[in-house]
Amino acid sequence: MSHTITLTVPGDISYTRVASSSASQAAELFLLSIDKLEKKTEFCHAFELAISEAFANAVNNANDLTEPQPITIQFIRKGSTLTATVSDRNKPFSIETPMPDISTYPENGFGLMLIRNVMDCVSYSRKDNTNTIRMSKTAS
Amino acid sequence: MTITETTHSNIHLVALKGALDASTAATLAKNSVLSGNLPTVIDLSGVDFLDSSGLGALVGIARKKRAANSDTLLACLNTNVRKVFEITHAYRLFDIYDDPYTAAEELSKKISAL
Amino acid sequence: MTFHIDTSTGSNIGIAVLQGRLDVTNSAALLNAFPEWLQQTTSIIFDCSGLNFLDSSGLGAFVRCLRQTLDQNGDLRLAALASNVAMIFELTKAKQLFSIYPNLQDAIDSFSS
Amino acid sequence: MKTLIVIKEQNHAWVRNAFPGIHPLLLTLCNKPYIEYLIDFAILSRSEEIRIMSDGSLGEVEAYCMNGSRWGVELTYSNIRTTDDITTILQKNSRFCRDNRTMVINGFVFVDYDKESQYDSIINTMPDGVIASAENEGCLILRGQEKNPDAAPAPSPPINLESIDSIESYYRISLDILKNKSSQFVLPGYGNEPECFIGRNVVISKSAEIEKPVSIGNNVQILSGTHIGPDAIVGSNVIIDKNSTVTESIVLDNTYIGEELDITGKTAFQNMLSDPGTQAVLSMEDPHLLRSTQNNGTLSALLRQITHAITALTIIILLMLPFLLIAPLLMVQGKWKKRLTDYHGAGDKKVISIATGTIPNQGVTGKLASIFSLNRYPLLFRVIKGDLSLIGNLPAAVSDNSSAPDQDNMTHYYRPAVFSYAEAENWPVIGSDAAIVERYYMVHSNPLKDIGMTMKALINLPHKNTPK
Repeated sequence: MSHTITLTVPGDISYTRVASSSASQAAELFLLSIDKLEKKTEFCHAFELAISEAFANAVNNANDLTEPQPITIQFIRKGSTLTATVSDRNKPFSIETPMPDISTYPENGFGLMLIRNVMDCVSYSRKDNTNTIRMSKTAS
Repeated sequence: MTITETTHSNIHLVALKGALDASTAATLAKNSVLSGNLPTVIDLSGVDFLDSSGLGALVGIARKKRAANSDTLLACLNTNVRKVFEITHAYRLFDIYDDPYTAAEELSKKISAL
Repeated sequence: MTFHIDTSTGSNIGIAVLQGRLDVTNSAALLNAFPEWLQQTTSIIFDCSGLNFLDSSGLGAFVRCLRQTLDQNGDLRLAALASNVAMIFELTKAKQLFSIYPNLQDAIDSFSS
Repeated sequence: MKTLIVIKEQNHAWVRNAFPGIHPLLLTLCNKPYIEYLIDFAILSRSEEIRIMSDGSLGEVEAYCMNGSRWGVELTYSNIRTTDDITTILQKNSRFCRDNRTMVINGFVFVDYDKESQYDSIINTMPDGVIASAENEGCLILRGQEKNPDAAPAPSPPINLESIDSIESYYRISLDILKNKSSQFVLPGYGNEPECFIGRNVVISKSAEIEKPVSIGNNVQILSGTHIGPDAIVGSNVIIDKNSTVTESIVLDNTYIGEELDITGKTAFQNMLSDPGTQAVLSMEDPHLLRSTQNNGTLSALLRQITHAITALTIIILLMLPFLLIAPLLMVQGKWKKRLTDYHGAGDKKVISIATGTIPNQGVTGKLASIFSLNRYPLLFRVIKGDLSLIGNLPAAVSDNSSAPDQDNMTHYYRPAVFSYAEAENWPVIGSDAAIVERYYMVHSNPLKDIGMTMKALINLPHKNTPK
């Protein structure tokens, strides 16, 4: 059975927590439904962190000229895999960012790297002027 | 995000509480102790969530204080917060204590020894 | 890869100096050159002091050269193997086929005793 | 009682060179990860909480040990700086150590304990300070209030420490555990006789000879005519091919040992063979040393290409009807997603572009497509053209550097194909497990066996695609 949750959140940075805590809760419900709660903390935190990063990334990519566009977040559960997508209508970006050199005290550039680290599978697509970052993780 | 300032052994001790992410990171910059040049212990025991924007804010504070020759010590990282430090290797930039008061005492000793 | 005849011990000993890598890309060159050397003498030494890599096709070439030499009632001996090249011989059963000497002089002397 | 395990990068830097990709704390001694020896010892000393500290990354250790519930202890992790001394480290953990006797295990050091002995008495009665130290680096330190300061120290067994500071000491300590100390530790594996530890899913050929003491990990294949032991440690996911010998040696995880090889007094890790005595290292570019000396390359390659082409043609004809019926439907429904990607080609063909298709395994058409592996159907024509083999490796994408076969290895065991041996054998397709099984078949396959393996792949693929 496949369940989908869709959230539309205003593209404003102050809503970050709405996105990330929903992700954590969606992940917890998902684990509960498949009865795999051993690594609950790690799994929920992975989604909380990944959505927090993806949401902030989407907002920061906003086109300065237009009104902030809403950001769509989806959670799709299939089997023992939970997939989250974050879509925005802002400027395109690349998910292949190099790891910043920590010894230079960098203040940003870690977001996509964190996503790739906590998720099993991350992909990016751009279609009809929409960026979609797709992240999935399988409960083991 | 709530920020509570105290002093211990003449060292500024700043306790943060809440989630430290893109929506709250900017509030750290507005805090005079954190953005100032004095050595500081940041108690993260109340921080249940940290993302790269939050980490960036902490790294920015440390960089600024380091430029002014003063230290930023961290205390009480929970598992989720430590994970972000682990992945980004940010642990290489900070001295991390499990008790904020010990951190303040050590920092105070270090300063008076100079 | 150079070849010369050493007569210091009174007999003709052919010395082939192998350099660098002997692998799938250049082992054929050794096999091509070898019959000509064998016509000059059947006592041959491969001086491996400059040989820093050997793969299975290189090893295969060594074995083919040895077989041709033995067919002519001669012997092919090896000298001065680098540690990793020596390990290949140790690892495979090839170590039982060859007489291996720590340096070139010992190998040359071995033919006169 | 609490235990602090402190290990700095500089203590185990050699592991990163000798066994790249293995976290030093998870390096196995006699098939048991190093950190587990320390955890066992801490528990034997009645520690309820253990904290692991390093100036380097601990992510993999944390993923492996988690919160310690497996051992019934509380495990936490923390980071220190490279310049921190023991006093600073204790201060950084002042809350953890407070009001408790704390034992510090400092350095990449092997603790030679005995599971039958009691260590809590020695740890509770000894005064503060260093109670044991290794010759080169590493020591055991006690801090905090002893429980019974007045009690006479119990006649406790001595604790010996040995630093693991080189491949030589690693080799020596590992074999010493196997040969002389296997009863002192809890070692993984089963065996109905002492000195013989064998893991799960181990296939030993009838004609293989095993001489104890040996320790063999999980998922190991030992083929005919091999001779394992005495004094052999074989890790997990290892294949020892025909007529090879492994004695007085350590074969680490995920290693393939080719045919007719004689491994004596060595450590073998993936394609690196080291001699702990002389420190010589041999990096094998082709792991099947003697075999290719008899191999008539070009002729068998041609024969293989012809067989593959004929088989591909047969499958094309057999699946033509389902393909013609289902494919148009899928395309109309937009379920057939195609993507053109550049892959590494075999031999002199450097790059080949392949359109890979994915079909969701949903609906009647999707399920049928998956049963017949229709997404691979268009690729079969590339076999006839000679771009791809029918069965071999999954093509490695050009952009994906991690799995790119390096130039030297290309000719030996990389054959981009429609189906992979790993798929046929139902092994996980990604990762080192697959690499081993593919390497194995690459050496052992012949055109006839390839047909059989292709059929196996066709049967096994739909099972894998079906969600459980």
